[in-house]
Amino acid sequence: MTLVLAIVVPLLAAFLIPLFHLARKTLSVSLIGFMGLASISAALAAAFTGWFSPAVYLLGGWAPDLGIVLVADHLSSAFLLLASIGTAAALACSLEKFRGGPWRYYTIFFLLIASMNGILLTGDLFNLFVFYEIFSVAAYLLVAFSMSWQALEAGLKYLVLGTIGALFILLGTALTFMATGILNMALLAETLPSIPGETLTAISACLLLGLAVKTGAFPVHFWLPDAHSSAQTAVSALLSGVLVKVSIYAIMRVSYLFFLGTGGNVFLAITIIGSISVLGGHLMALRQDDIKRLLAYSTVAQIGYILIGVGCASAAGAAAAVFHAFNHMLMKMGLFITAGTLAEDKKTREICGLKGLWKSHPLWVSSFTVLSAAIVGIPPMNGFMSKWFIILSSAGAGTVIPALVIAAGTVISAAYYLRVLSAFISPEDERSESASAAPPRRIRRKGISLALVTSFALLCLVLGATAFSPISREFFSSIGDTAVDVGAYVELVTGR
Amino acid sequence: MNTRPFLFRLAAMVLCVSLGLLLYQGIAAIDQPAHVTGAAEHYLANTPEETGARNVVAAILFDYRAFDTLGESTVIFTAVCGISMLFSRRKFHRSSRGLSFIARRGIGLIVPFILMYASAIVLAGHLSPGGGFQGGTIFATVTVLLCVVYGSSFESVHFPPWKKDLMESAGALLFSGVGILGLISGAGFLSNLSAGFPPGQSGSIFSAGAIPVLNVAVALKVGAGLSTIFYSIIKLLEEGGEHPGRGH
Amino acid sequence: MMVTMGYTSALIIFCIGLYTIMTRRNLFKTVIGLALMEAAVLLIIVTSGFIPGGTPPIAPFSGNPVNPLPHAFTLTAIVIGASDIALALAFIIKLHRHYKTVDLDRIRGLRG
Amino acid sequence: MSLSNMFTGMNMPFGAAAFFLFLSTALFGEWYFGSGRDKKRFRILLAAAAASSTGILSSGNWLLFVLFLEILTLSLWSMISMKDPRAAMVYLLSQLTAAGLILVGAAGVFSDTGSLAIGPVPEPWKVFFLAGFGIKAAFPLLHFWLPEAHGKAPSPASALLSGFAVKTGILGLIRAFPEPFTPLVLIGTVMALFGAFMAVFPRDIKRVLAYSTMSHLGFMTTAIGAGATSIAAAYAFSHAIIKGTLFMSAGILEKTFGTRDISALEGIGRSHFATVAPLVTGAFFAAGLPGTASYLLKNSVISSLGEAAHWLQPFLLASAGMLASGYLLNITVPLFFKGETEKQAESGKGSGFAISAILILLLVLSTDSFFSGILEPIRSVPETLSGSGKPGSFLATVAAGIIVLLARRRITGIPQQGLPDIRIYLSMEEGPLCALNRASGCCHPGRLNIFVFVALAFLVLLMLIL
Repeated sequence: MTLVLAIVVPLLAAFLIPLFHLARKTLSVSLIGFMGLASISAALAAAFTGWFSPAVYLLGGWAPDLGIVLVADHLSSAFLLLASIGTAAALACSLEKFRGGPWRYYTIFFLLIASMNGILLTGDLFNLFVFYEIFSVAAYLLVAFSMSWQALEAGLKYLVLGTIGALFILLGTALTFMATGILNMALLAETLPSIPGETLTAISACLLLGLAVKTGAFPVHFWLPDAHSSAQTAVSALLSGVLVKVSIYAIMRVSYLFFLGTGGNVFLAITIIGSISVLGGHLMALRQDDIKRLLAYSTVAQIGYILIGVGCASAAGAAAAVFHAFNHMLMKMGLFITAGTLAEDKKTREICGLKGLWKSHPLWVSSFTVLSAAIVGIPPMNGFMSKWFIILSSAGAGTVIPALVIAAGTVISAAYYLRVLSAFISPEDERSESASAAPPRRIRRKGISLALVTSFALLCLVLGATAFSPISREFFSSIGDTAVDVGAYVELVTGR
Repeated sequence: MNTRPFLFRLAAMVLCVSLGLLLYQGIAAIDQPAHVTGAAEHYLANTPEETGARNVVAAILFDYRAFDTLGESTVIFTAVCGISMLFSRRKFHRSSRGLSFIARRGIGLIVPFILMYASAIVLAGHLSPGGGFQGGTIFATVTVLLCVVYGSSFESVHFPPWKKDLMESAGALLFSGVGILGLISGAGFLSNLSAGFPPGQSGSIFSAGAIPVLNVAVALKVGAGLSTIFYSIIKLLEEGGEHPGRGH
Repeated sequence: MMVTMGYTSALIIFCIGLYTIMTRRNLFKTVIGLALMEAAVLLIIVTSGFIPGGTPPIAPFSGNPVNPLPHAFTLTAIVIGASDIALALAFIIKLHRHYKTVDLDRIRGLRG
Repeated sequence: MSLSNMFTGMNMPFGAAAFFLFLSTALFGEWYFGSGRDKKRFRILLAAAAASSTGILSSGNWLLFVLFLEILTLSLWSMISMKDPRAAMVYLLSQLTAAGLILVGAAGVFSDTGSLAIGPVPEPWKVFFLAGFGIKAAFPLLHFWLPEAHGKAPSPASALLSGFAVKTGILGLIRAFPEPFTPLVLIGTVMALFGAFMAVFPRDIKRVLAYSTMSHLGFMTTAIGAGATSIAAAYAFSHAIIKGTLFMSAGILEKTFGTRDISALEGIGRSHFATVAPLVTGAFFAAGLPGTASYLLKNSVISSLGEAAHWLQPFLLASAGMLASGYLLNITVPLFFKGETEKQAESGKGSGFAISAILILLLVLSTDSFFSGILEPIRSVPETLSGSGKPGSFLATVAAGIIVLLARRRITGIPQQGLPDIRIYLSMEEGPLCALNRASGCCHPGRLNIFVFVALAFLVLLMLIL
């Protein structure tokens, strides 16, 4: 029951917002805030339900082979938690910036929340595709929301590539259905190993390409830097922090359920994609002058880290990947919010223009420093810990090349984050100083964003410090164990 | 030069052909069954008893897999919301003049029949081919026709955007409302007969529990949504001076 | 035989759609390519429900009804595809206001 | 997560070196950093570095070891960037690479043995440790960061870098390769000679000292390769003291006269003897005067190669020793030449007798008798320090040094920086890195057609892989 509410509550909120708008012409912040709170708590309730007693919800009361099921095990619960934290932060930032103004923005936002929860909970392949479409359409629109030409161009490119990706997912789903006649993922996990090899190749390639496009992994990443850098601050943070993770959940779920038992090179392919993403993302980030674009390419690279963890096809790898996904959510959301705010205050996104910020925004810059240290992987931070776990599991999986790639990526990322930080700290140019000596324009108070960013930075420190504590280890290793335990998933869904 | 260089086209061609061949290999390896298997067999055998509907496709869409349909109509909802967001910042300046008197009268005669046809398709969705999507689309064509024949100002006066928004949201809420009724009754979200909706007399309009209601909800949503999409895009073109696509 | 032809033609349409997207510079043709690909995938899904000598899956059945499940999927996917394409067209119209063109080679402000 | 007691076994000389170094640099830093802000910053960073050094020495597993290494790296990086951000960047990136390689190796060890405890490394993972600690200990070709960082850092930071930071590489090598390991002997001998050779040319005192550090590291590496790990550890202690003193002495000169260029400093030794005294004394210790620990240790390294060694390796080491006296004379003797102009102290603040005295006193730790005295009881040394070098060999070394000095002064036209190093291949303005950077610029052309093309090509590839 709580599972379906996690999807229905935000959906209802999205359907009600136009009616409220028609009735009142304005939306109050408290109304949106209340709806957001309701949606987030519904998602959290589902997450806790799934965490403490893995649950299955039969929609319409139909058995798993007839209808659609929602499943919450440890993996989905963990990602639900991640998504809830991320969306709550993004919603708070949007409320602070836009107030109750753009009702369509909030409608789409709530639709996005509903679809994310849907992707995380569904146990049906076609249903996954449907939710993926809501998710993608909402994401295209949020990217384009600012209506600048950059945003529109990014939105269009995202749309075309995303639709092609979706078509490949649909093709993979169709092939799966043709070969087996079922769409329930648990039942498919049992049936897929027995279908012909050529078909399995086609299915895995189509699904993998489609999901890789949606995730933004390197060879098909083109939309990601455009979209993440052109969107509004809160949307960028949401895109990089949460949406990417939801896609990664889909990759994990599909690959572990379908292809752990079938053999083949799916996980090798995932590892290769991950390694290319790490190198390509970092190298591209190195040559960016636009700070948001730099962060976007850094996201490509971080996706690569997570995919390397997924590609290990082991419980340890999955646990490391989830840990890194959590860390990256915290770090990248904080970085994007900080970069967006600083760029707005300076009215430029060029790194060389963002000088002298240490004096005017000390708290922002110090949070940025902590977060970027974490994302580079400086030892006591969480980024180091999760990278270490990924390296460990990748070495355990028998190939050392991804681990070396991660090590190289750390060095490159240190180089470009240092460039940004040194720009922040270096004193302002004479000329621009005289320009900004003009009466400071009305600086909006950004209390909520600042609080969010600093708390994310603190969380990074805490997660890093407690990475070896029994609670954290148990949390993540139990996620890893459930992720690769196909038998338990099948048993949970079918009741056998 | 509308295309890319020759070598690029050649490479693209080679890639397309090789992809096609690889996919064909995958498809050819599947042996097409001579009769229906799996879940479909169950649907075919048990639809009338379990859902009360005669049209098995409608039963799947609105009962067995109604959640997909909710998602799908949400996709339209999202797209409509987005398109009207993209075009929200401009207002009507002028209206197209519409067509001649004969055309106006003629359409005036035809429209009621079209509406009747659409309603029949929607309401009998659980009995015969058709349903909310198909009917809703026909409803949307009516507004398009009216816009073409009477000019867009007629449309904007009689079906202003807020009415369409209202209809769309109402359809969506109706759909989720049915689902929540099922939830309250304890049978589960979007459950039909087991939630206490009356099965009715098989073959009559009032049968199959909540399926006709869901059909109506979807028709509202689709009709209003498609009409809004058309309307939003038309608005922009009317400003004049802009004809995308003419350049090539 | 029928079925093989259905699949083959669907795959050919799919590849034509991809080829169109890859080689045409006009954005509208890109959208046409998307629509072609989508139609091809739907064709594959519908074909997979084919039963030799099948009848419509509407009770009471007169003979050997075809698989209704692909029909339901197709209906769902059609609507989703239509929304995608409508959205793409809307984006193109908006983008045309800025670039005054629909030529892909000129719509590349974001790169590097 | 085990912490071992730091003052046991092989960590002892390193701990002692760290103790004396941090003490002396703290004192020296108080004098060196005049202004308030820099001084405060230096104090904090020094504290962080000291804490992390304690961590490095007491960590019982590779992960903790690397973790503390990186904290040390970070604090030294901020010290260097107080003066030269670019050199600091090179330093940081190279050290991060090293740490990454060690981590990869450690992960491999863990997957093989199920334990991260510091100890001998199994076969397939040796190469990662070799490369990682190789960067830390500046193996030839991996040394590109060392002259930059040592030469451009503030002097206290240079002292720490040369005295302790590079020694962590030696410590790691000792831990990872406690058994005789032939490749290390080869690397070490080449490195000793290469460093000494490169040190002959620069006119910048700190750059000379940096290459000299590399040469000495070569001696230690040779000792490790030959299996004489305790000699390497003892050498590390002695070298830490000497090189720390030398760098701080160079700092005194720089602070007092505003330059480190030896040709600009000609003749100042006559007027400011107290200021140059630590440098000269240190140079004597480093050159290996009989009665100093260096003398003892260099001979021990050569004899530890054993009877079976090829004649080439001792020969390389001996010539490195000869070049060493050459470059040391090269930076000390000109101080007493007759300069054309009497250079005045710029800052007006002489080193002060106290600082010089402290530095010279520090060197006492590195005298033969004292050194053996403090190290003997805690060494668990199977090898004995062989003090049996012939006095004649020392005279030969000095003679060779004078020849080198004279030859060096004949060669003109060498840039102030010395010979070009491999760093030119790593600059972003030219060379392969630049080409790579330019190539990656084409990776995102902004054309939708190409995006789809790449995606499709990728899909076909995927289907072929799967």
